[in-house]
This record gives sequence, structure tokens and C-alpha cells, in this order.
Amino acid sequence: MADTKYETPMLDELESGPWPSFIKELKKVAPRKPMVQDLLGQLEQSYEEGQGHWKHGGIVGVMGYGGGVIGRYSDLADKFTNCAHFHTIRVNQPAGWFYTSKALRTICDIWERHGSGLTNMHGSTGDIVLLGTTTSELEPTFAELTANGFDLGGSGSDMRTPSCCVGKARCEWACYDTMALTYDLTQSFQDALHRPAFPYKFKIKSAGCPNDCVASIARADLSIIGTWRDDIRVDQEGVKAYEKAGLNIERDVCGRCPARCMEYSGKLMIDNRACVHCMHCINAMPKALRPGVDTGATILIGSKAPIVQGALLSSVLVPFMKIEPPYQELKDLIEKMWEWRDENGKSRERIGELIQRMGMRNFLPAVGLEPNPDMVFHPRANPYVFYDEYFVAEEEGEAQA
Amino acid sequence: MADTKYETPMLDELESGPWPSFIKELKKVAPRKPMVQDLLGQLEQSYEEGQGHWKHGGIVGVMGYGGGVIGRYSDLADKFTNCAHFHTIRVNQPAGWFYTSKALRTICDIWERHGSGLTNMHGSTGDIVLLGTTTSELEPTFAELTANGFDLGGSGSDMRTPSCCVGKARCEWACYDTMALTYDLTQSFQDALHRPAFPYKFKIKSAGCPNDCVASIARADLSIIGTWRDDIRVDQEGVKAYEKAGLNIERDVCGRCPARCMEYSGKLMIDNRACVHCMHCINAMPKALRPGVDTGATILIGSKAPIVQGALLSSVLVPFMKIEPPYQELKDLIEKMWEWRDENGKSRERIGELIQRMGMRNFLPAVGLEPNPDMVFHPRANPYVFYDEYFVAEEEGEAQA
Amino acid sequence: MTTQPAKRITDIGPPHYDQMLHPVIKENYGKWKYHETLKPGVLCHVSETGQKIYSVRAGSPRLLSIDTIRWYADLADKYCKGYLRFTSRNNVEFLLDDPKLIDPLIAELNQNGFPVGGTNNAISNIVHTQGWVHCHSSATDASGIVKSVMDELHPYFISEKLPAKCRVALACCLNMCGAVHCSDIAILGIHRRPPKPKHDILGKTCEIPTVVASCPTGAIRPATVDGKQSVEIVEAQCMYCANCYTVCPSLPMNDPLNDGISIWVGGKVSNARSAPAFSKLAIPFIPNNPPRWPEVVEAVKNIVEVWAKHARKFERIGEWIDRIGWKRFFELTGIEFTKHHIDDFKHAGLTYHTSAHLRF
Amino acid sequence: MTTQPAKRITDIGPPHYDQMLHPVIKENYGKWKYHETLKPGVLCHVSETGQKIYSVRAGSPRLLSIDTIRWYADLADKYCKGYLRFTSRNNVEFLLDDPKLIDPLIAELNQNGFPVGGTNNAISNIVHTQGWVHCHSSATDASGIVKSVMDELHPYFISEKLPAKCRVALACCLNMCGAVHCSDIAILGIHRRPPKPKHDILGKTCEIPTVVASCPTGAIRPATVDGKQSVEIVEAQCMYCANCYTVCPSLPMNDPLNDGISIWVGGKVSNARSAPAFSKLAIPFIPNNPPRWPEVVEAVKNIVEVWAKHARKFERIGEWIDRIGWKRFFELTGIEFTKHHIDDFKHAGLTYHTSAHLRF
Ligand code: SRM
Ligand code: SRM
Ligand code: SRM
Ligand code: SRM
Ligand code: SF4
Ligand code: SF4
Ligand code: SF4
Ligand code: SF4
Ligand code: SF4
Ligand code: SF4
Ligand code: SF4
Ligand code: SF4
Repeated sequence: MADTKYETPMLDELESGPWPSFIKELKKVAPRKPMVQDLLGQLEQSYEEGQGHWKHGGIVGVMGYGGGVIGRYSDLADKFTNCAHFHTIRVNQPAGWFYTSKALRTICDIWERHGSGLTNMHGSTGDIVLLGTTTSELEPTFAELTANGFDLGGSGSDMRTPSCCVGKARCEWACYDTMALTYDLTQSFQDALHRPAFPYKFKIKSAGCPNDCVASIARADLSIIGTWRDDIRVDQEGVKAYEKAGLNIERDVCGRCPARCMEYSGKLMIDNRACVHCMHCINAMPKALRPGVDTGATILIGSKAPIVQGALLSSVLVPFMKIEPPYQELKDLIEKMWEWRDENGKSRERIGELIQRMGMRNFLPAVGLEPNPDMVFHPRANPYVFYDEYFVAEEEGEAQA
Repeated sequence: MADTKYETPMLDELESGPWPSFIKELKKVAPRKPMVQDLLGQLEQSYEEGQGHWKHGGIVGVMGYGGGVIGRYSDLADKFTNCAHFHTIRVNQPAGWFYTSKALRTICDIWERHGSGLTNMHGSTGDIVLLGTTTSELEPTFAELTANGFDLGGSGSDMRTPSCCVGKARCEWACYDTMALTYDLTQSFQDALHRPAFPYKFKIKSAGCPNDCVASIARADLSIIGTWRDDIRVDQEGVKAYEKAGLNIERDVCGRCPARCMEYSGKLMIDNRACVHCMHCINAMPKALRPGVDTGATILIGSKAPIVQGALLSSVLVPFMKIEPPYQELKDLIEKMWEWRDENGKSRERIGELIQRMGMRNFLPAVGLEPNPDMVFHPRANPYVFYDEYFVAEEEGEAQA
Repeated sequence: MTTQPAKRITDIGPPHYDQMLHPVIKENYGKWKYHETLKPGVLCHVSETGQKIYSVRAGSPRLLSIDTIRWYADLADKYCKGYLRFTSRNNVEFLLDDPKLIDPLIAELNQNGFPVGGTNNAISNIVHTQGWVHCHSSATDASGIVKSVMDELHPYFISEKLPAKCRVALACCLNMCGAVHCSDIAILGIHRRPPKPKHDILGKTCEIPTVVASCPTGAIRPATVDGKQSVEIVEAQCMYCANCYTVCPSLPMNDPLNDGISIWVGGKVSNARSAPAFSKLAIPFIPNNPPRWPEVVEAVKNIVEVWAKHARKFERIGEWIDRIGWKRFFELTGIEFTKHHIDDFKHAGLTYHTSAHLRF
Repeated sequence: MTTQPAKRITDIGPPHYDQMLHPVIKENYGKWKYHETLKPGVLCHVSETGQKIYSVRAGSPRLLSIDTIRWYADLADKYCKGYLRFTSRNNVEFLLDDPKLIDPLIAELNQNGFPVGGTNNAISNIVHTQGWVHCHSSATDASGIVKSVMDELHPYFISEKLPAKCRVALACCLNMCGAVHCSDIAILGIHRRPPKPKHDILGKTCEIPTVVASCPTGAIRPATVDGKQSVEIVEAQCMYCANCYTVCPSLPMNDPLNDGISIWVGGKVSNARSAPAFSKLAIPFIPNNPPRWPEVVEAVKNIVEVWAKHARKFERIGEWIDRIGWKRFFELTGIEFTKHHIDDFKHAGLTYHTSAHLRF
């Protein structure tokens, strides 16, 4: 404790136990980082009182960018002067969160020079989060980051840093190249990312298959989920091997298939037209089953956390789209939806909420898509159908004229 | 056609074909009923033009009653003078729609004397509907009906005629006596039935088991659906007989059990704690399976057609209630919900809509029920929880004082 | 109203059902053990006591003349000791204790054009409403369509060959007195044109605030037209529910050019297997085409037949669609999926498909 | 802000991932054939080419000092030719082409207190948020609770014995940056007291119409207090969402006496078997009890253990509850069902149980 300025008996209790301790992390840098010493002090006070001690927001940033920095000020600035400013910088991660040791060290060195030495690897949206610095260090940090090939992520009403699952880099189930797409979209939409001009944030997440290892269907305004439309590839010998190894294929694979489209009796039969592409059978027998080869993605729209009108999951917009460079169809779609939202969206209204408010009826034509039964769980149950026009009897026409 | 006043070429086309013809019914009485002759004429005109020719409502009735008669006037009264008035009288059916030939003839004779001779056996709510008479005939009809033991049904903002499935009279699955209950409720709430004093209508339907042969869950503000809470009675020999007769018990019975709580391999095993009382297995093997013997009913609340805020199905209020004379618990519950609706309901707001608007949070305490997980498909998914009160720190209290 | 009679009887309620029960039913009330179907339309309920009651169910147009009811009474006397009942779907059931009388009764019914059937996996009677015969609200007729459809579905009434029950219902307007909202197949009359206010009398005949409040979409605004207090309809906001008309006669909805029929599928009421469910929109609009509405008949028949062909045992229409998905339903029936199928009312967002469970 | 450097580089985006890929990954990119788990936390992916890449996954506090990151880099150099990655749940994955190095790497990780695991039917890292470490909004801390819970769940991280995956997440306020709304178990910080307007400065710091509009329940009204333009909160209408605070700093929500934790269960994200689903309320409120939140730890552990005991193979928490019903869930876990569990927000009515499918 000698290295820290304040007694932190409550926090110290969080150093023990088998899970790695964030307090230990703080204490690793605290000796050389007065900002972190004060952070420990303030945090201890929060623990004692049961409440946080950060002031509301505060707009700070780097020149020419509208996002990427979250301003943060202590409301106990008099007491904890060294963490009076404690801004975070969001830095775009490499797609798939792959790093060389060199790249990591570069970031560490920059942050050693300009910040608290604390990070989140990674933020919930996917950015590298550099946690805690002062306003005056923002621009120098930015300069060093860009000089080393890194750029800022998003914040505010902009496109947020797209993120993706490991995809084709290390997963046999990736139905399209999530990392290539994510990189391309991030580069193509640099302006939308750095200069908030939307009514509200817009997140894109890309998962290579319906397992959705990046939670795109729950956490992205645009969710791109890989899938296939031909047959599941089956290695019957492989299936038997799983049976031999003790898997109850009938009960635990066929019996849990949501489409109930599989049968097993020594041979696995799949009715691929009925399959809903849930991945379960493939997950259960990865050595024997694989997605088909006519692959692409389902495009879904609108998920978000509950504020304000309730949480949403993304819903199907395009049941199947080929995802291949230069991704023109997808990019056109994205731009059309942004345009539509710019015209119609209210401030702090996510695109999912806007669609809820204005209806697919308005949204679909704007993005040039035809209605499709896959877009809904089921057709409407209420009889309140709008028609754009009605017939007028001839007499009436005359009468009116 | 000689017997009718008007040519009805379009209607005549509806006399052919294997299904009994309502036009034939009209024509049976038309010769002696000028009202029906004109009705045929007006109906033919409706068929030609594609629209109805009845005017909006009109309040008519019998002395001291606020409901039971639907006023109806032709908007072509000049042309079809004999059906210028064409009111219907709703008459309470005997529970379960059981009749003696004598009772039916009594009704026919009354209607021969006072009305069109047309009826609906029965109306959608369950009443005997006497279709078409004039204002001056209402009171005489009523006098004859009551003299013969019949009384009017409901209309307007009152309790509507309760109805029920055939129940214990002819069904082995009835978990309580639907007809006895319906008779008792109808008698007990005569005033509520005859003198509309509610914000809007209130319907009660009683089904003896979850098959719900009276559509109570869709068509009644209060749906009383029989069920049991002990074990399904199984005759294993009977089950085997079904198998022998060709029923695929594993696939078509066990495989369709929504609780997936059955297994068959020569012997039928039911996990009765998991059973959701859907009736399927019993329906499929009526000679082998029967509901348990600890029977009662689930009380559900709130179904209605879509006008205004969308259709509702009834939802669980009391998962299990014993239904035995004098039905005090149930009657108390009904009276409490009526009171609550009288206090809070808007005009033309069904109780289901009122609960939707004010929430179970307000409704449950008013009717003296504790929250129960059976009342919901699932607990809330949004974090917008109201609390009735909050703690105030001592300092604050002082500061405020 | 005429003057009150001297001794006025009121509030007596319906006759006690006890008086109406066949002796075998009375004796075995609550003692039934099981039932079997002897043939379509003929049920045999067996009591713990060993006694049996036979029910013969005959189709009915529901709109019955007293002549026919008297004939029912005669049949009841002849075959049933004078006892009969009606069902919740408006069929008539003759209750016999003598099985030998079943066939003669059926013969007499058939002779007179009353088919016997409707039990088990049949298509029973169509629950329906008033239509042009009696209601001011109707966007279509009721009895005429029912007659036309049942003429076509008759083979399914007199047999039990379908995969499961199929309940058809009809309502002539959105009030849905036929409670079509939970039917396997629902035929629903709809308007497609906003009400045409009778500005000259509206202010006198209706309470304007009530009228304004009646509209679920807020499409009605108070307005002064030609110096008279009336309302104006924001037509783009109107979805033709007619609730305003129900509270105000000066807002008529009837419009032959725009009124017609919509078809809904997949609802159910029973708790058997799957939970009760609403019907969903299949065909948004078919013009009224009296006297036999051939397009409606064809549409219903098509759905029944496609379902009958593809469904598994015990699968009602909604359960079948649940398994195969709506996409296939539209493919197999050849019905077009349009923007009208996508909900845009209050809870519309909850119908959006929030998963990647898709069939290709 | 400091002045702009001479040659300002902007809009370059992230580094291309190509530079970051292990040679075996680069060569076999898109060619992976299958994978197997060698032991908890150790995956082996096999390529069509026959080449293999081994991944060793280590748990992480996510809040990492650069010292630890540098140590990761050292490990990567020592065992992985310098290549590593992080996962979508903030674990670190070391990528090896030499299986002999796996155990030494694990030993070194363990020695330093970094457990290896989190794969397959394990409880992986808790996705979480800033809490008192960095956010102004938090109703509770994030890292401290995560540490406390993971200390307890650690046995489930280093083994794969659960019936299925169990994803735990934490968010320190209703903004839900941890996206806890679709987790098997979600730990959510909540307020329970309406905001306390700072009437003296509110009018100056915030746009009153924006503040009024921000409230989803319409609980905020413009008001003049002590002669100053401010707002008043209709407290009975407030459900403490803090959206008003997000748009207006003069409406603070923090309140130690009333802030705390709620627990949610049964959500999922994957499409495997069942569709993605929201988490549902299990425990409405547990007071904050730093530094170790024992009641929260206990609650989470209890749910995990009851589920682990009763679920069938491949059944995630929500799928298990779907099968047994919520009633049993509350019975088995001993959690009390209260009025707070019954939804009363926008689509509340759709959560009412509209069937007679009941368990007794
Ligand atoms: C840093 C991060 C949490 C973390 O610890 O990882 C974060 C932190 C904040 N989020 Fe978030 N959000 C973060 C990911 C998310 C996510 C998850 C995701 O992106 O997958 C969500 C849920 C998904 C979604 O977008 O709906 C999320 C939903 C919100 C919301 C609610 C938005 C909504 O539409 O419901 C707010 C409120 C707002 O925007 O005003 C919010 C607002 C905030 C603010 C800016 C606080 C505020 O009220 O203005 C937080 C700043 C904290 C701080 O001091 O650093 N944050 N936020 C995440 C961003 C790091 C990164 O860039 O990688
Ligand atoms: C006669 C009958 C239809 C039939 O042919 O059988 C009928 C006929 C009318 N119903 Fe109905 N309803 C009839 C059963 C129903 C049912 C079915 C049921 O009770 O099981 C429903 C759906 C269930 C429900 O209650 O929600 C039903 C839902 C409505 C509604 C919509 C109510 C709602 O809350 O959504 C209205 C509109 C209204 O009340 O203003 C309505 C209004 C009407 C009116 C009074 C027209 C009106 O706008 O005022 C109709 C008079 C027709 C006439 O000229 O005779 N009728 N009505 C049924 C009553 C006969 C009887 O007493 O047995
Ligand atoms: C007579 C009647 C009750 C009454 O009081 O009038 C009745 C009587 C019986 N019903 Fe029903 N149901 C009757 C209307 C209904 C209704 C209500 C409706 O159609 O509006 C339903 C709910 C329909 C729905 O779900 O939409 C209904 C759903 C059932 C079911 C569940 C079927 C299913 O698989 O979903 C059964 C069980 C079965 O048939 O296997 C059933 C079974 C029966 C049994 C076998 C019960 C018994 O043991 O006696 C009776 C003979 C049935 C038959 O027709 O095959 N009854 N039954 C009604 C005859 C109407 C008619 O004329 O066709
Ligand atoms: C590394 C990672 C992707 C990444 O780009 O970082 C990943 C990698 C894999 N996932 Fe995942 N998943 C990863 C996050 C997720 C997420 C997202 C999340 O948790 O926020 C999900 C959705 C979770 C949900 O549904 O709530 C996810 C749902 C799955 C599933 C479906 C599981 C299920 O039954 O619902 C599988 C299939 C399986 O495990 O059988 C899967 C399978 C896999 C496989 C086996 C795919 C493969 O063939 O390589 C990978 C190793 C899995 C393992 O951990 O056992 N992965 N996986 C993520 C590891 C997170 C961690 O550190 O623990
Ligand atoms: S989402 Fe699919 S492709 Fe991507 S890592 Fe997960 S399992 Fe692999
Ligand atoms: S992917 Fe899912 S739906 Fe398709 S066959 Fe396999 S388990 Fe069934
Ligand atoms: S609801 Fe049940 S008890 Fe009543 S008739 Fe139908 S099957 Fe028999
Ligand atoms: S009644 Fe329904 S839920 Fe119960 S065992 Fe039979 S089929 Fe299963
Ligand atoms: S459904 Fe409409 S038109 Fe038909 S009877 Fe009922 S209120 Fe009248
Ligand atoms: S028909 Fe319905 S939506 Fe149209 S104006 Fe009348 S009440 Fe409003
Ligand atoms: S969940 Fe709330 S308190 Fe936590 S980081 Fe996000 S905005 Fe801040
Ligand atoms: S906390 Fe939410 S509900 Fe309460 S006043 Fe603020 S915005 Fe409204």
C-alpha cells in the first residue's frame, strides 16, 4: 500500500481470489501514475458510500473529430486532483481483435506517455479503450496513435466502430469473411465514424454464422449474420463416430433441432428445405457436419439496449445476401437507411426505434426492398390495414367536380 | 316465387347446393310474413349493390330493461315498408342449449304471433335471437316469453348472457359443472344483465376443460376453463388398444405433447408435474385416458374482439379454483372486478383493455389477488420497474424539515 | 312501447336446463366415462353406469325459420323422446337412446337437405354473424358467403378425413361478432375507405368529443364545415375500423366499391397441444361478388386443400404453419405476400422476425 | 486542446488485420475444416491443409494495465511467435502452432493468476461496463462485482461440465452498455428513486423541452421553482430509467440508499436451437454491498447451480425455463415472485399468459 496515496481497505479485499483482479491492475501502474493513485482513492470512497463520483459528460475531443473521446471529470476534484480529468479515448481495434506483440507494445508505450496506463481490452462496442487522461493529452495521444497506424473509434451520434467475430481467420463455420467486411466498412465510412452527423449512434456487428459470437443480433443497429442456403455437408462416418463416443444423436441432436427436420437411424437424414439454419447440429458434431457452400449472410436491422422505448433485437431485412468485395449491395443499403434516418429520425432515436415508430411500410420502400414473409414472425393479426387509395364512384366524382 | 313480393334472382341462386339454405328459410315464412317478403326484397337490393341497407342502431326495448333488444330500421323504409322496423330480441338460452320439443314450439308460437318467424339458433354470444319485429310488438313478445319461463338476454353495456359448453351433461371431460354454474351466474346477476350500468359489455363463458368448446378464451371477458391438478388417469390396456388400432403413440401423442412429458414404450409414462393440461393425449385416446379427479377451473380475464385497441385473448388470473355451489369465491371475484371497472373504466373500454391500460399492478390488489408466475408468459424483460416508495436519507429528511 | 301488463314478470332468467335434459342425460349427468364416434356426425357417449347416449349432429344455416325449428321438434319427438340441443357452432344435435333410430333419423335429415357431420376432424359449421340480413355495420353479407363456402366444403363436413379440426368463421365487419380472430380460417368483411361525414347533421346527431376520442389512430379532428360543427377525417391516418361509425351514425362507412373480404388463417381456441392463437392475415382483400363470392370460396378451399395435403396428423392450420414457416405457406398456397401483411398497429414491432432462423 | 501538429494524419481507420495474423492463420484463412477442444480453454482448429492452430484462452479482468498487456506480449513472443488476440467476451487468446508449448504457457498463466478456460459449456468472462471506475451514470460498480462473482464461478470457468453455455453479463445502469438484455444471467444496476432536480441551475444547464421530451413515461413537466425555470417530476410516473439525466446533468439519479442490483435470466444471443431472447427479471432488487456484493454472488451462484442440476444437455437457462415453466423456476430457485415481475411498460399486455397451459 506504500505505493498508493490512500488507504483502500475495501478495494484491497478485491485482490484475493482466483479471478484476476482489476485492483491489482490499478495498483500495478499506481506507483508511477498519480492519476491512478487518486482514482484508487476516489474509488475507495465510492465503495464506502455506495455511489460513483464522476460528473456528467463534458465535450472534449481531438481536432476535426466529433467522437472517440469520452470526457470525464471527478466531482471530488478538490480532493482527488490528479484524476480531476479522467477522459477515455476509444481506439479502433484491428478486425477480430488480432494483434502482434509489437502492436500491443506500441499502444502501451503511447499510453505510458500520455495516459493513466489503464485500458479496457476491449470496450463493449469493440474499441480499444484507453482509460483516463487529461484534456491536454488528447491531441498528442491522437498524433502518436495515427502516426503508428491507429485511429479513433466512435462516440456520440455517429457510426460506431464496427466489430466482428473471428470469422474465417480461425473458425470453420464462417459463411463470409467477417474481418474483411468489417475492415472495409470501417474504412469506407470513416467520415460517418469520426464526424457525428446522425440523429443518434449506429452500430454494425458482423458474425460469420448464426451462432453470432459477437452478439450482433442484440447489440448492433445493423447485424450481419452469416448463413448458407444449400445443404448441410454431412460426413456420415463422422456422425457415427459421435454416436460411438456417447452422443445421443436422436435425443440431443435431432430432438433439439428447432425445425424437427432431422432423423437418425444409423444414417443422418436432414430435410434441408425445412432446416432453419440454427447451427445446433453442426455445433454438436463439428467434425461431421459443416454449413453448405452457397454461403452469404442475413442482414438484420435495429437492435439496441432498452433506453428509451425498450430493448430491441435486430429483425430480418434481407434473408440472404452474398457478401463479397466490394460489398456494393450492402453499402448501398446502409447508405439508403442512413439517408432515411437522417430525414425522419429524431435525436436520440435509434434506427430500430424509428422503424418501430414509422413502420416497415415506410422503411422498406425507402431502402428499396420488397416485403418478404421472412421479415416477420407472422403476418399481422389485427385488421387495421391501411390502403394508399380508394375507388371513388363515378357519380361522386361528378358530384365533387 | 309467387309467394314473394319481389323478384330475387340473386338470392335464388343461394337455394341450390348441399348446405342448408338460409334463403329457403326466409322463403318458408315469407308467404305469411310480409316483413320477410320485404326483407327478401331489400336483401336482393343489397346483393345487387354490394351494401347493406340498415340504419344505424336506434334505442328500443322493453319496460324496465336496458338491454335485450337491438333496434333496427331500414334505410329503404319507403320502398320496403314492411321491414321498416326490423328489431331483434335476444332471449336467454337454457344453459348448454338443451331443449325439449315443447320448449322450442313455445318459442316458435310466440314468434309466429309477434315477429318475422325468423331466428338465429343461436347468436354468437349464445342467446336465442328472434330476428325482426316492430317496436309495438316488443312488449307483447316479452310478456309472452316471461309467462313461458323465458327472459331476455343482454345488449349494450351490461353483463351479456353467459354461455357454456355441454359440460357434464354429455361430456366425460368436464372438470366442473358448466351448466350449473352458468345457470347460477345468470340468475345471480339478473340485474347486471338487464340493466346496463357498466362502462361497457361484460361476457362470461364457461368451458369444462381446456379444449374450450365454447371459445371462452377468445370471446369472454371472463373465461372459466375447467382443469385438474392431480394425475391424468391412465388405463394402460386402453392405451395398448389404441396402438394396436394403428395410432403412433410415440410420434403423434408423446411427440405432440407440448410439455414433452410423456414417454411410451409399451407403457405410457406421464410426468404429471410437468404436464400443462393441454388435453391432447386425452383427446387422442379418450377411451384410455381421463383428466384427474381433483378438478376445478382456471379463471382467465379479458378477451375481446379487436375494436378498439386490438383483439385480446383472456389471460390467467386464478390458476386453479374449485367451482362448487354456491360459487362464492368466484362471485366475489366478479363483483370486485366489476367495482374496479366501474371506478376506473372508460366508456366502451372492455375490462381487458382497462387492465392493459392500468396494469396488473393496479388490478390485482383491487380484486385481492397475489401476483403469481402463472399470470404471465414470462416476467418482464424491460427494466422499467416502479417502486411505491423510496428511502430518504436522514440528512435530507432534516434538510426538508 | 305498449303499456305495462298488469302482472309483469321480469328477471326470471332462462329456464332451468334440468327441464330440458333427456332422461339418459339426467341420470348420467357427470358420470360420462368415454365417447366414440360411430360415423361422421354420430357420437356415442358411454357412462360409468353403462348407459349410452347417441348424438346426431346436423348442419344448420343458423338463420332458421320457425317452420324448420318446428320440424326439428317433430324429429326430436319421433326419434329422441323430444330432446335435442344446439351446439356452440350452431349445429343441431339430436339425442337418442336407441341406436336403431340413428340411421332413420339421418335419412330423414338428409332427405330434407340437412347434412349430418361436423365431428372430429371435419369442418363444422361456420360461426357467423348478421351481414346484410340485419346489421348496419356490415362490409359484406354473412349468410350468403357461409352458404357458398359450405356448399363447397360440404364434403369435409360429412367426413372426418382432415389432419385435424378446421374451424372456419365469418364476421361481416371489424367488430367481429363471429369472433373470427381465433379461427383456423376466418372470413372478415372490411372497409377500405374512410367514413364520409354527413357534415350537415353530424353536429346534431353526435357528440363531437366522443367521436374524436373514438378513433384509435387519432384521425378525427373537430372542424367547422359550411358553417356547421362537424369533424374532418385525416384520411391517411384512417384504417377503416368503423369505431367512429359505431358511436356516430353520421359517419357511414359502407362503400360498395371499396368494401370486401379479407381472409385470415392459423388461429385456434383450444389449448390442445399449442396455446390458443390469433388468426393472421392471409389475403388482404377480395371484392364482394354476390351472390356466391366465387373468389372467396376458391380462396378458402385452396387453403383447406393445401393444408390437408401437407399437414401431419393432429396439426391444425396454425400448427402446420408454425412447423413449415409462413414463407412456405405463401409459396404453397400461391398467395402473394404484400406490405399489407406486415403489421403496423400498436405492437407491430413485436412481429418483426428477430432471429436468423430462416428457410431457403 | 493542444495545437494541431504540422502533418496531421486523420481518417486512416484501424490497422489492417492482415498484419496481425499468425502465419498459420494467414495461410489457412478460410480453410478451417473443424475444431476440437483439447481441454477446457484449449482449442485446436484443423485446416483442410492439415495444418493446426491451437488457441489457449485466459480469463481477463478486462480493465488491464499496460504492464499486463506488455506481459501478454511477452508471452505471445515466447509461445506464439508474437501473435495473440482478444475475444468478444474480453478474454485473451494465445495462438500457438506448437502443441508442446500449450502446457508451459498455461502453467505460466496460472502462476500469474490468469486462469485458462471459458470454452464450450463453461461460464466465460462476464461482459461488463465501467461502473464507478469511469461512468457518471452507474447505479453500481462493474469491475468489483465481476471480480466477486467470477471468484465464485471460477470452477465453472476452468471446466466444461455445465449443460450448455451460460453467458453472464453486467451493466451498471439501464443504458446497458454491457448489453445484458440478452444474457443467460444478467446483473443490472438500477436506481429506484426519481431524479432530484437541481432547480437552481437546471434552467441554465439544460434545454427544458428536451428534458421534458426525454421521459418515456411523461413524468417530467416544466415548472418554475423559487422563481427559476426548472422541471418537476411526477414521482409516481417515474421508473428511474435516467434518460432525463443523460440529457440533463441537473437531474442526478445517484442515491446510495436506493440504488442497487437486479438479476435477470434466460436471455440468449445465438440462434442455436432456440431463437435469440431477452433476459427476464428474476430478482428485482439487491442492495449494493461493496466490496464483494455477497448477496449478488450468492444469487448468481444459486441460479447457476439450480440450472446445472435440472437442465438437460444443451439446454441453456432460458431453454430450460421454457421447458419447466417460470413457476417451477421460481420454486426451484426459491426466488419470490412479486408484482415487480409483471411487466407494466409499453407491451406489457403481451406478456400476460393467454392460455390454460398450466403446471400444478
Ligand atoms: C465504454 C462503454 C462500456 C464499456 O465499459 O465497455 C460504454 C460507455 C458508455 N456508454 Fe454505452 N458504452 C459501451 C458500449 C455500449 C453498448 C454495447 C455495444 O456497443 O455492443 C451498448 C448497448 C447496445 C446499444 O448500443 O444499444 C451501449 C448502450 C448505451 C446507451 C443506450 C443506448 C440506447 O439506444 O439504448 C447509452 C445512453 C446514451 O447513448 O445516451 C450509452 C452511453 C454511454 C456513456 C457514454 C454514458 C452516457 O450516458 O453518455 C458511457 C461512457 C462511460 C465512460 O465513462 O466511459 N451506452 N453502450 C462501451 C463502449 C466501448 C467501446 O467503444 O468499445
Ligand atoms: C347478434 C350478434 C351477431 C350474431 O349474428 O350472432 C351480434 C351483433 C352485433 N354486435 Fe356483436 N354480436 C354478437 C356477438 C358478438 C361477439 C361474439 C361473442 O359474444 O362470443 C363478439 C366478439 C367478442 C367480444 O365481445 O369481443 C362481438 C363483438 C362486437 C363488438 C366489438 C366489441 C369489442 O369490444 O371489440 C361490437 C361493437 C360495439 O359493441 O359497439 C359489437 C356490436 C354489435 C351490434 C350491436 C352492432 C353495433 O355496432 O352496435 C350488432 C347488432 C347486429 C344486429 O343488427 O343484430 N359486437 N359481438 C351476436 C350477439 C347474439 C347473441 O346475443 O347471442
Ligand atoms: C358440441 C360441442 C360443445 C357444445 O357445447 O356445443 C363440442 C363437443 C365436443 N368437443 Fe369440442 N365441441 C364444440 C365446439 C368446440 C370448439 C368451439 C368452436 O369451434 O368455436 C372448440 C375450440 C375450437 C378451436 O380450437 O378453435 C372445440 C375444441 C375441441 C377439441 C380440441 C381440438 C383441437 O385439436 O384443437 C376437442 C378434442 C378433439 O376433438 O380431439 C374437442 C372434443 C369434443 C368432444 C369430443 C368432447 C366430448 O368428449 O364429448 C365433443 C364432440 C366433439 C366433436 O365435435 O367431434 N373439442 N370444440 C361443440 C360442437 C360445435 C360444432 O357444432 O361443431
Ligand atoms: C472466440 C469467440 C469469437 C470471437 O471472435 O471472439 C467464439 C468462438 C467460438 N464460438 Fe462462440 N465465441 C465467442 C463468443 C460467443 C458469443 C458472444 C457472447 O458470448 O457475447 C456467443 C453468443 C452467446 C449467446 O448465445 O448468448 C457465442 C455462441 C456460440 C455458440 C452457440 C452456443 C449455444 O448453444 O447457444 C457456439 C456453438 C457451441 O459452442 O456449441 C459457439 C462456438 C464457437 C466456436 C466453437 C466456433 C469455432 O468453431 O471456432 C469457437 C470456440 C468456442 C468456445 O469458446 O467454446 N459460439 N459465442 C468468442 C469467445 C468469447 C469468450 O471469450 O468466451
Ligand atoms: S459466429 Fe460463427 S463463424 Fe463467427 S466465430 Fe462464432 S461460430 Fe465461428
Ligand atoms: S442447422 Fe438447426 S435447424 Fe438445421 S438441421 Fe441442424 S439443428 Fe436442424
Ligand atoms: S370444453 Fe371440454 S368439457 Fe366442455 S364439451 Fe368441450 S371437451 Fe367437453
Ligand atoms: S395433457 Fe397435454 S401436456 Fe399433459 S401429458 Fe397430455 S399431451 Fe402432455
Ligand atoms: S360483425 Fe359487424 S356487421 Fe357483422 S353483425 Fe357484428 S357488428 Fe354487425
Ligand atoms: S374508421 Fe376508425 S380509423 Fe377511420 S376515422 Fe373512424 S375510428 Fe378512425
Ligand atoms: S451501463 Fe450505464 S453506468 Fe455503466 S458504463 Fe454504460 S452508461 Fe455508464
Ligand atoms: S428517470 Fe426516466 S422515468 Fe424518471 S423522470 Fe427521468 S426520464 Fe422520466
